[in-house]
Amino acid sequence: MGEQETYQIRLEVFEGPLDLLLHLIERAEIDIYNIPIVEITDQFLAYLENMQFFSLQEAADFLLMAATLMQIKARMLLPRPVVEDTELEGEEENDPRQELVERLLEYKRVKAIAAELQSKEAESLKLFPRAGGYFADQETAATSDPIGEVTLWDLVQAFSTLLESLVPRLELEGMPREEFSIQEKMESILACLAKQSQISFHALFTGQTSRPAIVATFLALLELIRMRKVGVRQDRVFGEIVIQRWEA
Amino acid sequence: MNLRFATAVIEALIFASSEPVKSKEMATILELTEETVKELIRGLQQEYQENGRGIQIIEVAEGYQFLTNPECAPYVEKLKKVPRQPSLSQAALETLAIIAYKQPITRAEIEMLRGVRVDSSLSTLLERGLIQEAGRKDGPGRPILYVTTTDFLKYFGLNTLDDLPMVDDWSNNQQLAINLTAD
Amino acid sequence: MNLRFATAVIEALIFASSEPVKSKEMATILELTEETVKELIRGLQQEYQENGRGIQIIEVAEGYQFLTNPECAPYVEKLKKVPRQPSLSQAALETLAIIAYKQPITRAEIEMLRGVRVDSSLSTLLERGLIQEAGRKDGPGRPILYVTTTDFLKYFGLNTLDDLPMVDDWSNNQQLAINLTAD
Repeated sequence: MGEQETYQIRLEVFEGPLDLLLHLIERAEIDIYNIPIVEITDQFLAYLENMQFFSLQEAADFLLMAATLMQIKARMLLPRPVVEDTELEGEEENDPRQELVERLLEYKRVKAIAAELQSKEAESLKLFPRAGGYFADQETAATSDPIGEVTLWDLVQAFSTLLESLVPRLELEGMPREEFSIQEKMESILACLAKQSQISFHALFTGQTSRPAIVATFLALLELIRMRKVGVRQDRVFGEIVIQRWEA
Repeated sequence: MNLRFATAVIEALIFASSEPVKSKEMATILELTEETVKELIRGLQQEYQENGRGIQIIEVAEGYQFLTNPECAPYVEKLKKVPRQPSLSQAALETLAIIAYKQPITRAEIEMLRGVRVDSSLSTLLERGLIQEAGRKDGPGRPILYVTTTDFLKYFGLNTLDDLPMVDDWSNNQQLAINLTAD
Repeated sequence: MNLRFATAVIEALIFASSEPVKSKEMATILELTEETVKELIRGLQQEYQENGRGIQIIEVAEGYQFLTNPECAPYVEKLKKVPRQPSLSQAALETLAIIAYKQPITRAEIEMLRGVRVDSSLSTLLERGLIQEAGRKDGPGRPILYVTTTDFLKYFGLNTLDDLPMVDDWSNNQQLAINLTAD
């Protein structure tokens, strides 16, 4: 991937994994009903590597899609079971890409509508209403009711509910946050591998309760694989994935 | 009542209200038929249009409202005392598009369609009064359902939800007919 | 600039402004002399007067503004009696509650407490005359401070702000809230 390409990626903002996928498909001028899944998966992962995420949640959304793509890729590569009886079940019904295609088509519509709404918005923002606050007729303004059905009780209720919700939020935002640095997770994986020659993929995540922790661990693993510090082995299809030290 | 005066009253009513005024409401106040009121409004609209005025009467959210002429927008924008709203982000527009066409809809359903979490665009849309909660869906967790508001129609200059742009057959068909062809 | 169009722009400016507009401000926007603007306004006023319209342009101390024709007042009154204003939204209510208890307060502080942008609920509350600006806070950016109005007291049937009910644990939580704001 050249300099220019990397630069371009930085400029682009995707609204989510479906948006990125659509972009890749449209850029490659690929038939959406017949996605070359191997190629697209590789491109998706290449983008992912260069993307800067605003939050772990955002990263998790993209990682989930990456996992889905890899799963489809795996299913496409597997030999298809021979259908013995010639029932009406068509082949495309078994196409592992079908659900993804449906989601992409739906998302494409969402984008089209959003674009229509955006142009309506632009049109409508050019029409200014009479700014409120200054009543045309000062006398009638006094009789108007700015609060509607709301009572003092509702106001107090709103405030105390807000205060209640503040306490847990403070614990979340104000207290020292549990840090899930990828660096630390990398170190702890390596430390584990120093003690034992291999760990199962499953064991890596046991005891990790929060979503950010799991994502950080997964990212750490990917980084270690990229750095060739660890290797991943799977002895048989659907078998346990094993992580071990990289032996040159 | 003198129709000339009735027209003036209609003009005053539409002007004085901060919300679009329904013709039915004006008919009640004026003790005229809704048909007559609508006809007088049409005359008024034409008058404003023909004379190249700075304001016009527009039918929005099933009511009538004065709005400035779009050609004047570049000047109005320069005015200090005009409340301005920032336009919606791409994320908020996509979330709103889904709610508009599939309402009532839960957060999880929106997230399925967009492929990302939508908490922050939902709270933006709620805050701006473009959507609102509308009860809960039956089923596990009884999730909150979201629908668009009258302000949504006003914001996009739509008269009813039927004025939403048609996109393929999505607006008609809640269930998408996917035509998966074999290649 | 074509004077006919300039007149239309003036009409739009006076209409869209939340406060009376000065002829000088309009002259700057239109790049015309104040004299010309005043003359065009006179023409516009005359047009509205001669045709027995429901609205008119009036010069007040601070500038020009539209007002409904007094003859239409009895009908406009009827419109106002209909409970048209939708009740305050939950979002606006929460924002109002924060301002009521923590005034004077800046927008950023309210947003910190509510966890979302509050532009639109602030403008709703300003529009309904329940809150007002009250100077600026010292410090970076000198942000605008908001307080509740006497109308606020009136609508909630309070004599003074001291009549606001005490909220449990208020002092405790206030401390927390301040910490949050300081972050």
